[in-house]
Amino acid sequence: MNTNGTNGNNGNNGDIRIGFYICHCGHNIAALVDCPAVAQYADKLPGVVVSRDYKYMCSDPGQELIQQDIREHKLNRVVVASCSPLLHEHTFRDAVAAGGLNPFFFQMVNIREHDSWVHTDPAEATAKAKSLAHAAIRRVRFHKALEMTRVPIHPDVLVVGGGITGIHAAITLANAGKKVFLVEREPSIGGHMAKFDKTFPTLDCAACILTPKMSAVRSHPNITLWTYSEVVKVEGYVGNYVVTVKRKPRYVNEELCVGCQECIKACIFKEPKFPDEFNVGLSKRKPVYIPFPQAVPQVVVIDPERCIQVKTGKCKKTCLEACADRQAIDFTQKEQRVEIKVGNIIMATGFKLFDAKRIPQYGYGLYPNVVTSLELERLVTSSGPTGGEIILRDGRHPKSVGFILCVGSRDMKTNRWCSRTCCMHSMKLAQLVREHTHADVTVFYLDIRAPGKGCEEFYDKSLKEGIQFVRGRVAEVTDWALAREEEGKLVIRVEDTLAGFVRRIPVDMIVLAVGMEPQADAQEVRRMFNMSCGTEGWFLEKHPKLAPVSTFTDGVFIAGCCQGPKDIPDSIAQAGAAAAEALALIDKGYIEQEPNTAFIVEEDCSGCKSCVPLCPFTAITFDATKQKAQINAALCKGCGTCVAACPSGSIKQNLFDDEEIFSEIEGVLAHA
Amino acid sequence: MPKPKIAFYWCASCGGCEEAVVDLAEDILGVVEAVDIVLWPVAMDFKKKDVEAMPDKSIVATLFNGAIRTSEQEEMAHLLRRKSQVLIAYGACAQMGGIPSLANQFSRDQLLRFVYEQAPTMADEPKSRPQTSFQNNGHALTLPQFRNVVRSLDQVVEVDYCIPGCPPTPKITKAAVGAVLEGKLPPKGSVLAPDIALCDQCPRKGSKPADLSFTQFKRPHMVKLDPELCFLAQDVVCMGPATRGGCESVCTRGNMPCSGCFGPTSRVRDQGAKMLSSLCANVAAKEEKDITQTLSGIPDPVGTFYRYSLASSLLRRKVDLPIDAKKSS
Amino acid sequence: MRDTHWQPRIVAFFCNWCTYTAADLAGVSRLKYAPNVRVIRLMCSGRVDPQFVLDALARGADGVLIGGCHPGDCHYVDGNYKTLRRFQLLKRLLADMGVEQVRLRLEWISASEGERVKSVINEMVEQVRALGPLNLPGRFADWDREMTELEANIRTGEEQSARKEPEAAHA
Amino acid sequence: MNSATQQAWNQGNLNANAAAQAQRRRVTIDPITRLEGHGKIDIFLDAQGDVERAYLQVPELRGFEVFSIGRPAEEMPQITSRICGVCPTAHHMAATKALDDLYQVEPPPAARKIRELVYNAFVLEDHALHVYILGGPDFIVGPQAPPEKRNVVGVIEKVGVEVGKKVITMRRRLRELIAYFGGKVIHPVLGLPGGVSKGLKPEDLPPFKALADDALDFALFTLQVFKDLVLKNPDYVKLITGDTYTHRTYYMGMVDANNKVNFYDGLIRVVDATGKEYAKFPARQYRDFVAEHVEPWSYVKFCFLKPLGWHGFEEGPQSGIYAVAPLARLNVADGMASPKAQQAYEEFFNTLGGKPVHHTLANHWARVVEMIFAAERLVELINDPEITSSDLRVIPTAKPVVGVGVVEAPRGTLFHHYETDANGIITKANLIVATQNNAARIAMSVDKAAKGLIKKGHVSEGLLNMVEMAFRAYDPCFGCATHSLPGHLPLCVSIYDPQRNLVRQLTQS
Repeated sequence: MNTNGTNGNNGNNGDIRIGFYICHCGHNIAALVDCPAVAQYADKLPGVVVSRDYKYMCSDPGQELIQQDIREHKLNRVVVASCSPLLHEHTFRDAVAAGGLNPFFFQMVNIREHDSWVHTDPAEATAKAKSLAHAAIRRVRFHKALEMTRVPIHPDVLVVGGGITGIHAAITLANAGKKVFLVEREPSIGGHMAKFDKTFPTLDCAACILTPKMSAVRSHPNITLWTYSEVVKVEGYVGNYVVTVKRKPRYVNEELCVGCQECIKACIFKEPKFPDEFNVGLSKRKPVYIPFPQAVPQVVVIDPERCIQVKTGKCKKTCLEACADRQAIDFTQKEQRVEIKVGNIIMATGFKLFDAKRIPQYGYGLYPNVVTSLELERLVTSSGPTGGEIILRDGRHPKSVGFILCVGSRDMKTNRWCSRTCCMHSMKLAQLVREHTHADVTVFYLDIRAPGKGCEEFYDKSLKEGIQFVRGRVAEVTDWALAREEEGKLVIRVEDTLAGFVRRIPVDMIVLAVGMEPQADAQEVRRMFNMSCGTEGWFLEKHPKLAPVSTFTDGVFIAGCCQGPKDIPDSIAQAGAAAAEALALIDKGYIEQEPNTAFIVEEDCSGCKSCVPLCPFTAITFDATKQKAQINAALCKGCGTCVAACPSGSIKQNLFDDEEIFSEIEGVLAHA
Repeated sequence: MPKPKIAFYWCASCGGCEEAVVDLAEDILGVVEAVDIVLWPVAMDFKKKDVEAMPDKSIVATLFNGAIRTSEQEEMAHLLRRKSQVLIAYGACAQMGGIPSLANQFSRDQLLRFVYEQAPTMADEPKSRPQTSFQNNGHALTLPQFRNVVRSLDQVVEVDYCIPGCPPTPKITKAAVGAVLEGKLPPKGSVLAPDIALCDQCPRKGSKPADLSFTQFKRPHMVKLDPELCFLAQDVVCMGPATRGGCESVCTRGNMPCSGCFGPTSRVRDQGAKMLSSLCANVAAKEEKDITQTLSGIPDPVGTFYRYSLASSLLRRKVDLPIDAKKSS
Repeated sequence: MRDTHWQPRIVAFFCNWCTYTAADLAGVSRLKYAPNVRVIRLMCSGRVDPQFVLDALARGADGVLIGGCHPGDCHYVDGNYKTLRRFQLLKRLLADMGVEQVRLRLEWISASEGERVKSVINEMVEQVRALGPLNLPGRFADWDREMTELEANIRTGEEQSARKEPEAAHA
Repeated sequence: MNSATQQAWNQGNLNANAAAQAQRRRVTIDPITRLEGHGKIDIFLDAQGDVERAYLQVPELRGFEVFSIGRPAEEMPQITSRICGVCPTAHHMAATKALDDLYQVEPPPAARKIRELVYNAFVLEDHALHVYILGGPDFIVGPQAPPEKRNVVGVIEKVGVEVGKKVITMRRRLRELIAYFGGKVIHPVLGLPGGVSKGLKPEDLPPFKALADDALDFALFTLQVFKDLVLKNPDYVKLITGDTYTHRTYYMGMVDANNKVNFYDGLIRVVDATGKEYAKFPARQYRDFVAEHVEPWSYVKFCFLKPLGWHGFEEGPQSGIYAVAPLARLNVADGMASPKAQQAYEEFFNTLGGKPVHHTLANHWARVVEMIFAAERLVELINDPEITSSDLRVIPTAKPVVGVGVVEAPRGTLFHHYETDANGIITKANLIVATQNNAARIAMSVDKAAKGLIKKGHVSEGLLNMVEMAFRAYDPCFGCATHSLPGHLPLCVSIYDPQRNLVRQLTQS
């Protein structure tokens, strides 16, 4: 019984016996901080029984040192000064536990990230290490024995976003036997990929690889697909999220519609009149439409902004007649809000394309034959508005086409980042243009980035196929002809940085390789899901290398382009990774949480209710019988806001209690 | 067996504490029978030398009210500390500095200059001020030195217990004196009153909604106060949540909010900071200018949150005030 | 008295998710900044009790820096708004108590803004350095010196004699 | 610290002994009174043992005027009430009236009546305290009575246990009425610009009606006691009318529209030593008439009539020194606004030889006359049908600039003067506290009494008491302080058990 040490030396009564360890971290710390001096200083502080410096505390011998001292010196508190607790707190807690102490009788001092790595003066860095150590040594005295809390994980998963990433994640999870809710904002899943003709570098047909996956989603018994729907509220915490989904009325009963499209034919609008979103406005549709032929679900949707019946209620409703006794069309539909419970959430909300109008010198929106890469994509697609014919606005076939790369990427004036796919995407389109039209193709690039598998080869192929590459950022696009051959053409003015002079290159069509940007509502979405964004606005992963699909919020994962620009293989890889992370949690069945919860000392609470509205997790409720507030530990996330706010000091918090923080304040100021 | 000796003394206070003891008259009769009151300036002829002549620790308990502002008061605090086994800070002024310690926002010179030179009714030319020692026709007259800082009793001498309130209620006084006499005292340093905030006993407690947030704060004169509804629910700042109970909610019963005279609970180091924290956390606004707008309803945070506790607050005094070392004022 | 050696001491309260992480990032990025700040890690800036700020100042800090997530970024939804509101009134209160405005600073620094940790700390250290020491423990000691000089203020002889006299008078 | 302090004292004692050799004889009565802090009297005797000069010193200052700056004006009734815990209601009311003026707002009739009701109850209980417990023993028991009798114990022995019960019960009931409206009796909270915070519920009215009737009986009874015990004793009458306690000064007090005494509202009237009206002014003009003077030996400031100027501690028409409080109020008024009080008023002046009366000790009698008036006002107000109205507040809308409020505190005229910014935050405050008005005259009284009573170095307890009587008549806030009870029992607490029975220990001495 003395080996587990849970009685004598774990208790808060009796002498406090502290072991202090300072880590050299090789030279990382020791090069600037005089570790032996800090150890000597700590040795003289009240309660310190052992004080050591050691080369690598996180190594096995380092951990063993702690455990040995706990046994030999009957330590009941341990302080380690080394790196950030965000990195190794768990390591040392485990070591302390292995030594027979409650793991929470431990405090970590960050003297690497917060000291040796950021300072230059050894004396000042050492002084700082001392005062931080002092604070921890004072603080650890107040630590109490705690246990990790286990939170059960609800096995269902929410996937937000029905692009290729979300689709893949949903199918992966569903195949593992988990129930998945897939929520997509648009009337159909498919995302950007559904608009692509072929995919680089293999030039295989996008639809051919995507459509089966879309069908799988539709037919999978474990997947509940909600299109034309948006998440509007997220409550709860890992394992127990309560998500409210807004289902927009499509005025068509999804269960009853068979996708026969008779209603579209019968619509009072005889001709399609409104820009078709799927074709990026290159074609028209009616108020009742199906987004694209392979849409999933195969259900029509009625555009409330265009439909006369929805807008005025004064239409002949020819569509209703066409639908006849199927009665799938339902103008009484109202927006619905559905609440679902899930344990994990995968965010696959994708990206939006850069608006080329933001770079006016490229003439997008001004010259009809300046198009974006996605517009060209629709033009080359056989199912597209032109049936795969690449034509200018006046119907001619272009004789020469220029691709301008890095539009809204790698540009200090717009977006600094590389969108990663545009080089390859443009070369793919260039090859298709060559193939379809035999036009001259010139690609204006800054650097060709072709790091993916088979991509460099694809670049080679492009060169071989006679595509011209001009290195330089295009200065402007103009229709002001200075020479005869420029007349009726668009002139690209660029400094050819390889040739070393400014060139004017006339072309018939210009394709802008627009970059990727975070979704317009990324900020609202991340707030709703309690994630962070990097400065660029992409959702922030927990760790760029070690936890690339995790977020700082447990149980919320990110995959695909919402995390940053990437191509289809990378997106799918992340989708799989995110699904695997979720599966790991689900199959474990529970998650261990820091026991840093707050609790109300009942006899101290006056029932003033000041704390109740403060909790964003509704962990605090008012017990009308006792006339006291109480905290549901399972809901408490440990932020401590209520602790700071309790006007009578009647809320305490594990790991961050007042006396612990006050003692830290005293400690950091004790060493001048 | 001789009766235990009890003393009362006052310093920078209004006399309300003394009145409070007088008001208790009929109730503490039993107590009074049991004790020998050796010093009570309000009721008895007092000679400092008589106290000096007492053996040290011969007074069982001294109830000391008032803040400390003059050298004379300091002397008396030291004297009574020496002579008393138990020294009790009686009332908000002794416990926390009280309202007189709001003067800690001003320097001694500002104070004396205004009172003796700048007050609208001051007529003397040339201006003069009272002197700590003064010769008048060979009559040597002295006044105690007026200190730079107003202090709570425990900032001058060690204090064993506090009885809070401005003034303390008969009920808690009675209970405290009883505890002294019966030797049933709690751990040293305790405040002899319930260690729970006022809301616990406020009759309006039930009327406070559980989801209250503030879009504005109204000063009491700007709003017709509902006699039943929680003041905070009326957007009127009430110190009740941050103030120790035990006063029987007299102010809220008088349809005015608590102003905090019982001080904080034992778990709070700085009453004002805590109340500020609680109120601000519950402000609804998110935009900086809207927050500013809401908080403009609290025009005097120091006077509002530290009405009685400025001397004992963490900062104690406006920190940039000079110390006037001159002996004469 | 030791002005020549005086270095500002700033106590910082950083939230675990944003600013503390950003400070880690500054470390990983080997950014160099002034060594005068001592960081105390809290889960959320909403945990910063104004008492902590006052206590730090009263114990000798020359400034207090609070670092939290950007508005809307709080890991706990809106803990940082609670901090912002407290900060606003606390700042007014400190002004009323004679504490210069730059001694209390609130900054939103996201996990990715290691650079900002550096610039904020450097700037604040310089601003506080320009103000000089706050040194409240020293000021408290100065204030209380008038009490330790009690001897000098004890009534002089003539008054003490007066206290003796009444005995004679009563006799 | 303790040992250092001890050393300091030892040193001080040594110095004292040495200095004592060289000193002229000196008598200190310390502490005596409570204005802001205690007071003390230093009496300097000459070589013959006669009094050269007696100084009344007030050794404390708290500086409310200064630390009111920056506070919201509406908090002033509560902040300034802490000037005095004996008469908090007076400060509370003066401040509240200053706020009415500041915000140019007239309280609804019911609110005004509640204020007056509370205020008259306060004056009555405060006067009763003085008559029976603080100042009264000087007369009822007699100035030369042994000290252990010269207190409430002695009073009760003289007037009977039943009377003692009556006094204590009446004070308790009156204080309960104040607490009903004010939340607490010490530092009430009811006052707001344009009204009061709390009204009177109709169901709570009956006990207060009974109280008002009993209060009037009590006041009349007190007058009878005073007549029986004081006026029927020629020695006392001689004492009262003797020169020792007489000063011919100006008098100040508040009068209503008919020049009758009023505590709560009206104009300030000043009469000269012949009783002729010297000035009559509204509160706002107080600065034209009242000014303050500083003496280096006291923290209290001495008021005088500004047009006349400060000429030192002297009497006569050229000296601006004036008196306030009961005697002054009766002197400045043409009568009382209620019948029984008017009767007592007339008797007062008829007995003492017509208006004005200059005998300081007549304050005690004047106080009893005022008790009757206060009680009659109580009866009148509590029977006013409007008293239970719930229309208690007018919300101020005017831009605040300056406000002056004045009431007659039991101890005299009390001015509160605030200036604010547009947000109603105090930028300047000036307070003329009741006793300050009297300070110069009190100082003169003490000096004159000491000179008149202490001869050839003979100082007896009784003589000292008679010196103290000189200021105690003014009731300068806790004038009680020197009322010694060497018989061990504190005067107020030892009399009744919870069943209101008189208890034996009273005779212990």
